[in-house]
Amino acid sequence: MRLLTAIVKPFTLDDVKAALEQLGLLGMTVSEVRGYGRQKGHTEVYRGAEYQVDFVAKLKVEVLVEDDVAERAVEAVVKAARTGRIGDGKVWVTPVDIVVRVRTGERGVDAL
Amino acid sequence: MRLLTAIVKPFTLDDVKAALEQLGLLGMTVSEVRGYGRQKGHTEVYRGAEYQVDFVAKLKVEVLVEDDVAERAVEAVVKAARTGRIGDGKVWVTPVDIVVRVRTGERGVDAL
Amino acid sequence: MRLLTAIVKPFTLDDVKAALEQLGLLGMTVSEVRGYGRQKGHTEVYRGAEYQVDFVAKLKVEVLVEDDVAERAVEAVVKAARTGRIGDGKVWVTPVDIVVRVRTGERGVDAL
Amino acid sequence: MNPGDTAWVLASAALVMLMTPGLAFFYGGMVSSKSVLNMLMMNFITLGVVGVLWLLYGYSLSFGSEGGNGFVAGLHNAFLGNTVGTLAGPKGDAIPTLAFVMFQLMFAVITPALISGAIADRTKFWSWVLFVAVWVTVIYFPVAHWVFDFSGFTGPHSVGGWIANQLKAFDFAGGTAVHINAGAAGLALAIVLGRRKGWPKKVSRPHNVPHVLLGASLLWFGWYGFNAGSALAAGDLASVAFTTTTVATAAALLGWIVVEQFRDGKPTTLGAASGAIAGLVAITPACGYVDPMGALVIGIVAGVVCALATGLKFRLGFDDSLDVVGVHLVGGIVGTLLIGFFATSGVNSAGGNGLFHGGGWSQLWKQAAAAGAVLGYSFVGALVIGWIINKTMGFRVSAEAEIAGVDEAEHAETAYEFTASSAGQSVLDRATQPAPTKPTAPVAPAAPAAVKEGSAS
Amino acid sequence: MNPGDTAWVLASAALVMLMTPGLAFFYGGMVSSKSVLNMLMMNFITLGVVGVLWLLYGYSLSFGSEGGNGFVAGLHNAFLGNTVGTLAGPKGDAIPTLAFVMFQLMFAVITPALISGAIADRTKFWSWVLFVAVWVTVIYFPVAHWVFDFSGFTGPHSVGGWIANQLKAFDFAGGTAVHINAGAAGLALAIVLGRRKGWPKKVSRPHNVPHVLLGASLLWFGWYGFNAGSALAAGDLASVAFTTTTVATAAALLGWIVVEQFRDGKPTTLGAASGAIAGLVAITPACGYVDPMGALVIGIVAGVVCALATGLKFRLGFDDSLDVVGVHLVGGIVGTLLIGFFATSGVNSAGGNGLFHGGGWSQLWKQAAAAGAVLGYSFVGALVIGWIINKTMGFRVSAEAEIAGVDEAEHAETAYEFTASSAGQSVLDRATQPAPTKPTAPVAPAAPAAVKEGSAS
Amino acid sequence: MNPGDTAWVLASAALVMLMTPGLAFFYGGMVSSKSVLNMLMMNFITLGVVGVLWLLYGYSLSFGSEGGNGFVAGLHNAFLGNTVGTLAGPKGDAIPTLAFVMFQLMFAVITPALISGAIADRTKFWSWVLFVAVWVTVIYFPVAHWVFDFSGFTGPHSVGGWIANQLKAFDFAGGTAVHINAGAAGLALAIVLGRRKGWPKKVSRPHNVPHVLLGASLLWFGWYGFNAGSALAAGDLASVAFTTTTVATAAALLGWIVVEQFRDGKPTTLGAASGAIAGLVAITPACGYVDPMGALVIGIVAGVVCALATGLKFRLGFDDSLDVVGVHLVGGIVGTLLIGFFATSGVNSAGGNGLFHGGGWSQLWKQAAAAGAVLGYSFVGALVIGWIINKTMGFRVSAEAEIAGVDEAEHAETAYEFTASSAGQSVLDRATQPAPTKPTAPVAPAAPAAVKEGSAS
Ligand SMILES: Nc1ncnc2c1ncn2[C@@H]1O[C@H](COP(=O)(O)OP(=O)(O)O)[C@@H](O)[C@H]1O
Ligand SMILES: Nc1ncnc2c1ncn2[C@@H]1O[C@H](COP(=O)(O)OP(=O)(O)O)[C@@H](O)[C@H]1O
Ligand SMILES: Nc1ncnc2c1ncn2[C@@H]1O[C@H](COP(=O)(O)OP(=O)(O)O)[C@@H](O)[C@H]1O
Repeated sequence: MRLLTAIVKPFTLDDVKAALEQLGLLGMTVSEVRGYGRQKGHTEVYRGAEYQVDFVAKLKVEVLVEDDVAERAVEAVVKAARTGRIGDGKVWVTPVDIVVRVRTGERGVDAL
Repeated sequence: MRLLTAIVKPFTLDDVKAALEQLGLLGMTVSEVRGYGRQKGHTEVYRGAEYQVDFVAKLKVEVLVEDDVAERAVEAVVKAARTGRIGDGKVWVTPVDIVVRVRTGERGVDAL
Repeated sequence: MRLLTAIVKPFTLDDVKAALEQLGLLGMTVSEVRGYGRQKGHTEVYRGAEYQVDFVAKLKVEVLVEDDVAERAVEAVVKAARTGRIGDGKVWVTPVDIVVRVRTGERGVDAL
Repeated sequence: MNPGDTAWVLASAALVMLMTPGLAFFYGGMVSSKSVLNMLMMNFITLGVVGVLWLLYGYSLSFGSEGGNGFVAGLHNAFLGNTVGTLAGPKGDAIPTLAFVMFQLMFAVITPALISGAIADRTKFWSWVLFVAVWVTVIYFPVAHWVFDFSGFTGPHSVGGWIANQLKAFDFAGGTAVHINAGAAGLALAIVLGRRKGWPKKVSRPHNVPHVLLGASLLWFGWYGFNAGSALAAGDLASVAFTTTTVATAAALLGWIVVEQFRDGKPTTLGAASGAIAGLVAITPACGYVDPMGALVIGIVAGVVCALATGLKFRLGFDDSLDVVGVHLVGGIVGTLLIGFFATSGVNSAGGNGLFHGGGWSQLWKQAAAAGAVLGYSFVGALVIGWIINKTMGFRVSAEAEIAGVDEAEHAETAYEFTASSAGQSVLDRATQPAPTKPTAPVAPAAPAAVKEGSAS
Repeated sequence: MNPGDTAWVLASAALVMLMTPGLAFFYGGMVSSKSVLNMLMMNFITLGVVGVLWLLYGYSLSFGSEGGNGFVAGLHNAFLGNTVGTLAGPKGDAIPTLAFVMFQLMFAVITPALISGAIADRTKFWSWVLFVAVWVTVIYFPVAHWVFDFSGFTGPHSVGGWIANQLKAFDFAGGTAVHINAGAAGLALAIVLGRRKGWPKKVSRPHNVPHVLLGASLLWFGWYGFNAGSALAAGDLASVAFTTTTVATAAALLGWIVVEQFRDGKPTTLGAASGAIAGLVAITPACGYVDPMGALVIGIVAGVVCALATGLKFRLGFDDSLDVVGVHLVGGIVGTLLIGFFATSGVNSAGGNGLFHGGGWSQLWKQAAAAGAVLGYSFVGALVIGWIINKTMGFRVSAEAEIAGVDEAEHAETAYEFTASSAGQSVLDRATQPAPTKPTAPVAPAAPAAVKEGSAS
Repeated sequence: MNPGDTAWVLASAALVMLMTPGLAFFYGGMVSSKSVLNMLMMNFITLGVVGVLWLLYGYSLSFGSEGGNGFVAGLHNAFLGNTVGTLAGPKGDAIPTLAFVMFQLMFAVITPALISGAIADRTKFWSWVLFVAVWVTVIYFPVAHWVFDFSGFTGPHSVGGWIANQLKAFDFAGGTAVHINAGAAGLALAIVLGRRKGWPKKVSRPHNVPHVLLGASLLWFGWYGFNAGSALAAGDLASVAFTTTTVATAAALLGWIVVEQFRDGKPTTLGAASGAIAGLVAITPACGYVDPMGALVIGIVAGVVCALATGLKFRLGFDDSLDVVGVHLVGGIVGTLLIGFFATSGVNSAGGNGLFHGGGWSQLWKQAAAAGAVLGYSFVGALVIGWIINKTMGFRVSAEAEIAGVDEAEHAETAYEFTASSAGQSVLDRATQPAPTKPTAPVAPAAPAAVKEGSAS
């Protein structure tokens, strides 16, 4: 089992979700994160005092996938999340030992 | 060392925490996430226009555990978080190479 | 490739960021989490009724690093985030199989 | 007709109108963020429901321009008959009857709204609407007649209500008719609906304390219309009421947070806001009958007693979620009874002297009788009405709805969406709005079908 | 001079002033959290821009103390000449002219503010400022003259506007001059600026529904100044207007949520707030010409019709983001026309009788003529002004700014920062404030250069 | 007694009361979300503390019905003696003394509240309470006497304060007594408490800009009571003050954001709100002495100068957190001095002519003298009082409390809990409410012990 983690621009989520669904991946967990990287933040001004906001809002998408789907899932997410502009994000994959569906206690592939 | 990650229904956290404490696991990190899966979202209506909210609020619980406690921790969390209804969530375990307690620099088991 | 995850006190982020930059690590992803551990929470009182808030606000910092930088990155983060008081947090490292930069599709080291 | 008095009564009516939204925020800030809209709605809707009923028959039941039996005023003035172009009040200080009608309406609006705090986080909206309609009809309109309808005010031959004219208990602005009335009904409904899941151990803390303070501030502001406006003239008595209201509120605010400091170790914002409201409640019946020093004592007593009284529900085991009993019932009783001690005819020639001003015990017994009558009538009435609604259409949402949030379940809305604040569009909850329906169809709202199609794409 | 009337008009002017911030919150709560500040600013700025223009020439163009051609009042009173120390209004009810000037200013402020709801989430701030300045000059000031300037009111020899004095259509407080006027201009600008990205499928839902209700409540409160204040005296007529306003608003609130219950399955908070506003809009022209029962019908019709009318934009494909057309244009037309049916001279001797009170069809045609004239003039005018601004300086932000948020792009601000609430300082966005610039430099604001230095350290 | 005037003064008193909560939101929105409650409380508590002190001796020290030495009015009217049933003001425009007492109280409440902005994010609550009590006693009550107590107003034999009666400087509504007074004290406290940790590089940005605008709007609204109410009659002078207030505020709003546009590149919401307040501050002393065109200039100057003055603190190194100096001290001085140029007896026969209206330099020197006297007295007094409090009970929270948040440390509360909004109950912070204590115990609040038990289970 693998865990695919993607940091993407917030407004691409719909496309990412659709791309995963096309691979038959119908579950995911999303969280709000802030990213720092090549993409610049922005500046705010309050009563003449400038505030540099370094971080940019991103979404983190986590999807558990079977080992042999991982590579295709990565490709699908990368394609769906790409705008071609700086700050499009990263996708990475990590190994997973155990997966359980809480409701049933099913494990492994059946847990997805 | 292992990292146990659980996606659970928010109101089960107290029980999950208690279950882990019974195993002597006294630390954890929690974050707010939104999940997509079999469980349906809900619909909101504003001036007659419907908004489909696909994601459901969940909590993500992360617990570092010793290798040999992992299996028992998984069982404990699964039991504590189970309501038997769709959307109860997932638990997964991933390998961890290094663990450090920031305050002391202690590593491994001592860091927990 | 390795993923360094650090749970730190929120106000240390600037120092953690600076420490990572000194190692040439110019990207990271940050999220707001709440931690439970040795550090106590606090109590709130509303019309005489006490509310025990067990969790403490923390930040989670995630950084993808090359394998051979991991150890130095851990040291740097631990040093930067340390205040010496309970609740300074944890740092851990997990293995990563694949890393892709969404914008270009570059993989591995080039993706960082 | 006196334009200065009219200006003051119209301004006061507007001020009292603002109290209901103020109350909505006072209450709304205290509940959890998933039931705040339901709380706001339970308050705001009283403006709609009572506003219409008042026109139809509410004013008429409460205020009679002729005859009457002391219990209810009848239907002479239904549909606001005899109110357009007529005057009310004594010569020299007469005002257009409609100004009085509107001023009194706002009291009828806020009284049921006050009740809603007792049943936060768990109420079916339409059941509440029905309760409001029935309760004001059967309880509030008669009680307002008892307390507020002085014989001769709205017509030379009117008899007026028994508390104001026969018993001659003092209630300047509604300690009995508004606060004891609402507090007793709140207690009844808290019993009818039962405790929230997890109460008392696991309930949410207030989700927006600044909004609690905003609500309290709007209430305080509007309360000047409520109390000083009840003089129905811009003169000495209104100025006295304005002063006693201010002094008592200030004192109660301090009293409450001092209790907190000793009991809990810290003074809280919620406590300061609650203390102010407790003072406003307690001075309401007394504001035109006591002098400023009397108001100071009433305020201190109200602040301290109400702060302690919020603990009652834990002791007795009823989930009066936002302390309608602790603040409005207890505060109303404190103020109504203390008139018996502090009343002085020095501030109001139509008033009298309480125990501390040489007036003996008689006024105190009258005050207690009035308080008891309203309390009993309202409590029993609300219990019966609430019980029937609960048995028939149900008064409480399902357990699932209570966990998921009443807002979503009852109103198909959520209160806040902040996540998009500093980023691109939040697509977690990105709306899928209805596609324009086909132009050939007649004017119709976006059909759910169209929407679901849309969301599938 | 009548002090009671003056007190009421001054209080009313203050109440109407509060409506513009109220509107800002009503609108601001409905947009997304990344464009709420822009929405607040589009409203708040009208207080600044129109406040100054009114002094310079706005009042003078709208109200003439002598002469006039019925279309625009001229420049006799520029710089508020002839207003200090003079009186306006009929003997016995005369008030200082400046009280009238201020009361009317607040109408001129809120009317352009109303337009802003049609172009939420995408407007360049300075272009909006320019639009407001030109639109009030060319459209509002003349139209206010047509409708509000009764000959003889501000000076014995003044001619007044054609709708009020020649056509003799009834518009007590601005159904045409304010609501139809703003609604038509809103439609024009929605067309000029075009749809938001993703509309209608993917736009944000309201980010702060409690603030919508707060805004609606402040609007309702202030509207008593707007409507009852338009009597310009504290007496019978003001009391009538207060009453009809209350009744119609209550009825419309109920009407709207009943539609929702049947159409969507749930009554919503946004619907209740919207229904109240729809009722307030519709009763505005009628409030001093109809009786309470007439107001009830007008309210119900407005609530139902406006609730349905918000679906129009999806059908016709224009992105009137916050339903300025559905609520203000439609509601304004409803109220203006229904006067033709429900007007009764029983409440206002200067009024007349509509169809249902034996007055025949004539008043209805006059009402339609007034509504049509204002609608057409405003729509065409706004279209031309908006088009020119769009072609020259641009009226809409860039696509990037629209995604990232107008607040950041146009105002270098974000509305909320809650993340630090329960923890140590949030350093995600930790500010890097400017280092004190060198003491040798003359007084000057923190220079960006210094700041960037600071942030690099 | 004049009912119209009384109606206006009572309404004005209510309006000014609302300014303190308005200020609380104006300030509260600017601080971080972990110290907003402390800021709200520092403002709200002044209603309690000063409300009670005013009754006891505050009014008496400020306003004397007989005798006096020009510096302080004495204790003749302690406990509001001689105020019930008496009249104040000139014949024909007389009002109940208590109406005047209440109107003036609200000034005494908001003045110390204004100071709190200088010491945001770091103040011990009870130390602040003590400071307020001492500062109003020693500084505000005397200064109010100097400036506001006109001989003969509250009693035929009263002497009144030296600035109003001997120096004859003009201050219509409190440019010196309120704004310079509070601004100078704010500067003193900013020095006493010292800079916040990390200032100026690392401090939070405003956590809720909409609430800043809400506060500014309520302030603007209430300010009509403050300024136009200071005429103490509903007539010409009140109308002039209403007009000049509106014009100056509009102009200052524009002035501030134009400065921002040139200096920072964008006009901000915070700037618009701040500009409006700067205009309101500057016109306060002048509003009854200048004509509308004079007000326009005063507004523009105030907007521009105050916008620039907020940079001073970075230059001089004092952490006046929310710019009490930049807005209230500087704005108050601007307005007080510009009277010397723009005063015209054309709007107020009790006024005079400034330099630009042929009045010579004399008025300007008087204005400067009044400003200087109040500034110096308040600054030194606040410095001493603050220093003593700081040395004895401490005025500043611990460093840990400052990082963790003053709300938690001083009030055991947090302002917001939004996380449960769209989900089941948030259990991150799920409350563990006290178990009902044992029924055998006497009535008592939920004991901490019981709670901790509860939370352990
Ligand atoms: N080394 C890293 N570890 C973890 N997250 C990273 C790392 N570098 C970048 N990110 C995440 O990826 C996002 C995009 O990175 P950025 O460098 O801005 O653009 P790009 O990936 O297009 O070159 C960042 O906002 C951050 O969330
Ligand atoms: N493939 C997946 N990867 C990551 N998280 C998942 C995945 N599938 C489901 N989840 C998470 O688990 C939660 C519950 O899943 P769901 O399918 O709704 O119910 P159940 O697990 O009971 O079958 C989801 O809300 C989501 O947060
Ligand atoms: N076993 C664990 N698994 C995951 N996170 C942990 C664990 N133990 C502690 N943490 C995280 O580390 C933070 C600090 O831990 P704590 O025990 O309070 O202090 P310290 O690390 O200084 O001993 C916690 O708030 C929590 O977020």
